[in-house]
Amino acid sequence: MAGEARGLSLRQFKAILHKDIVMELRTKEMITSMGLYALLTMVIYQVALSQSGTAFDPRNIAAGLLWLAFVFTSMLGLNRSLVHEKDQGCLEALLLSPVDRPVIFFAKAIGNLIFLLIVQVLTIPVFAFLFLQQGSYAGEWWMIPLALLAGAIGISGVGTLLATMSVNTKGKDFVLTVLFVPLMYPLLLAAVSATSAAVLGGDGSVQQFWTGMGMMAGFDAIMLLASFALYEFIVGA
Amino acid sequence: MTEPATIDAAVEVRDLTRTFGARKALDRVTFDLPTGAFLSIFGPNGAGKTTLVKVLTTLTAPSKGTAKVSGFDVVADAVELRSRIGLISHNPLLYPDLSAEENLVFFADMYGVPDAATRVRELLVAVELDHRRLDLVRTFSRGMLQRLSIARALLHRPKVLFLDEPYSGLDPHAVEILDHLIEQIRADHTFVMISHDLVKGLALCSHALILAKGKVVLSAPREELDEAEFAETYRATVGLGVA
Amino acid sequence: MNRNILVLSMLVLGGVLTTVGFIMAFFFTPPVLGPAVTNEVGRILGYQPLFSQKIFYFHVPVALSSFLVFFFTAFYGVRFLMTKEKQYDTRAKIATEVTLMFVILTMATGILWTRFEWGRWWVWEPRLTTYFIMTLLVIAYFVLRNSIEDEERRATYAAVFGIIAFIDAPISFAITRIIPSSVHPVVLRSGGGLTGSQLAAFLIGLFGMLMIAYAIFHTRMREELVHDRLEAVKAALEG
Amino acid sequence: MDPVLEEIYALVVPSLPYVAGAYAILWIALVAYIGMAYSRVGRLEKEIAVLEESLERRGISA
Repeated sequence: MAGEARGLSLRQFKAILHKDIVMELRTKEMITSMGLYALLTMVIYQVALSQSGTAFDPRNIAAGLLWLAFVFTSMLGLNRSLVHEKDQGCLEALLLSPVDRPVIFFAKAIGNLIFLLIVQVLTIPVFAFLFLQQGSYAGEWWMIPLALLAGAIGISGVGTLLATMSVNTKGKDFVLTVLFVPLMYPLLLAAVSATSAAVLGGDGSVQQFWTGMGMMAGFDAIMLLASFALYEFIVGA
Repeated sequence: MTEPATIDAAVEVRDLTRTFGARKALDRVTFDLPTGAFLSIFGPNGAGKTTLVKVLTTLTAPSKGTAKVSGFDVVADAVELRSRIGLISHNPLLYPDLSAEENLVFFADMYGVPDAATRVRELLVAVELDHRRLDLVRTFSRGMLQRLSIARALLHRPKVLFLDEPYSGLDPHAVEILDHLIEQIRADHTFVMISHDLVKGLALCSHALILAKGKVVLSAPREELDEAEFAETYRATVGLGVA
Repeated sequence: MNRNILVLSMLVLGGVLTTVGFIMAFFFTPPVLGPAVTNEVGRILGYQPLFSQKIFYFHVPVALSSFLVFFFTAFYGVRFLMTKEKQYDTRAKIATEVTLMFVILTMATGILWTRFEWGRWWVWEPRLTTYFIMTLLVIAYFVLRNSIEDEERRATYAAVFGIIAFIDAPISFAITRIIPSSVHPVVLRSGGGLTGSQLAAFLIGLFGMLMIAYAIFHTRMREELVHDRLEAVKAALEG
Repeated sequence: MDPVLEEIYALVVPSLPYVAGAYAILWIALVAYIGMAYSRVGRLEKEIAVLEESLERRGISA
């Protein structure tokens, strides 16, 4: 009985994830909008840094700029991923099926994580190409993907919960931004610190990196647990 | 998964109350519906029709009282209950960017339907959409959507079907198709329908229920109803307005 | 009626205690010595009493009270999710409202102190940053409430967000201290705990502030209850 | 001026506006908030009394 239920949960989890990926591959809505948004952010950065002078080394703020781009693109994507479910009342159809609510949460969160990682992978080379050419990359290369992954996990986990709330409100994307940014503040601070250590290298950078990673891991663990526990209430309301 | 010993009533509602603060969406609603019956629920906007169906489909928990569908309690046996009911709404509840077949396969997975591919094909043939199974749902007409959404609701062979104003926004042709499909599956299912349309709702039903301000104003089998009197009661409740 | 008298006496007592704490702070507690005179290299040459430190005696009680009241937002949020009773939503809402009030006051007093001590209106110092984030979280709570029509959904979402925000606040408190940041100035403070009379003044102020918080909470609660009664009477009149 | 006094004033006076300002903001805000809440309660109760009266006149009990 328990095994049977677990088998069904796994089948449902795969079905939701598969459906999201198929729909995305077909419409390419999220990837193109998020990717374009990231590119446009680069243009804004160019404008912002245009008066900073030749002595200014963009590497010093590279980590911050990268995470800024990720935060805004991810909010765009999160909003999209839940609007799909809401549009034709499909979320209701999901809730009517014999599915455990956490299965929906994990499937949606993993889907969002995948899309966010894809956008990160696409954005980083472009960012490096546009802004980081004059200085050589000083840190350890494996640090970057680790920091990006830890940050993306937190964003997609809590973000899925918040986006499920915000699609049911009057000012969808605005409400998501207002809820998302302050809640994510600790994660972003740690993510920027770790990524910065990876980009800049130097004395103590390894320690700074692991401190940031530890903080992110802690945030991810606590917040994912809370989101997981509270999702049932949100989705049922 | 064992069936309960006795299934006399498909739907069994006792003193069902749903409150939030001072507002009462449902107020001691009590009624029974025998297996195989067709219940039409009438009532003005805000009378509690939608809340009643939400409670019966386990989407909302009751504040007080009990409700059983197909012998399963809406709170204690929610998961078992869900696999025995289907919903046809005025919303198609389908993903526009998936094909007809992908939609059905997806929901078959959600319900854990065994041998999903065969079942999906069988239903597509039954609703005469087999030739369009690879087309995106986005390209479908209202009538086709309605047919597909009936196929979706029937995937897991539910015992009780809930209809949430399925006729709203349909053109006459689509209404005909829907009538025909309901006629076809009428024999093996119990129906609970929310209706705004007095004539249509009364024509289809075997039992009628009028809700107003969350209370049952009238609940009776079709044959015991005097049509003129019924229409009068209905009109009077509409005058009561929103609860 | 009893409750009203209790609330009123708490309010009066809170007012008296905070005033006593205030008077003690200014007239009886010894001043805190801070590094004052520095030479060009930044070495401290002498210490002088810091009058500005007196802000501490009402800044910290308000800050601590705000966090305690915020706890009740989460607490009543949990209660609401368990029971689905509207009264807990109302309580959570009022607790958050009082939190907003106290957090803003904490920020305001903090900013004035920063302005005098460091000569700047705003410094991204961990304590201020945390409170800034907390203010945003509390504002977000009300933005969320205002953007939902359905009463029950509003209550559920607000409860969930209140709980998450309450979990988030200590995390940002910890992270701003642990993550090395190049922005905020290194602050030299003469460490050590509070002396006896300093502690007494501080504690009296703190208890007074908590009583005021209690009184505000219940006054607002009473307002909500009267409001609900009013709606009920109106509904009855309209039949 | 007395040099001792001068030293004392030099300590107190520059920070006085900030300390006084902080304290004033705190108290004005709290008193205003409480006062507003109380006055709203009073107004609501008056409104209720009016309504309850008219209920009685109509012979319905709330």
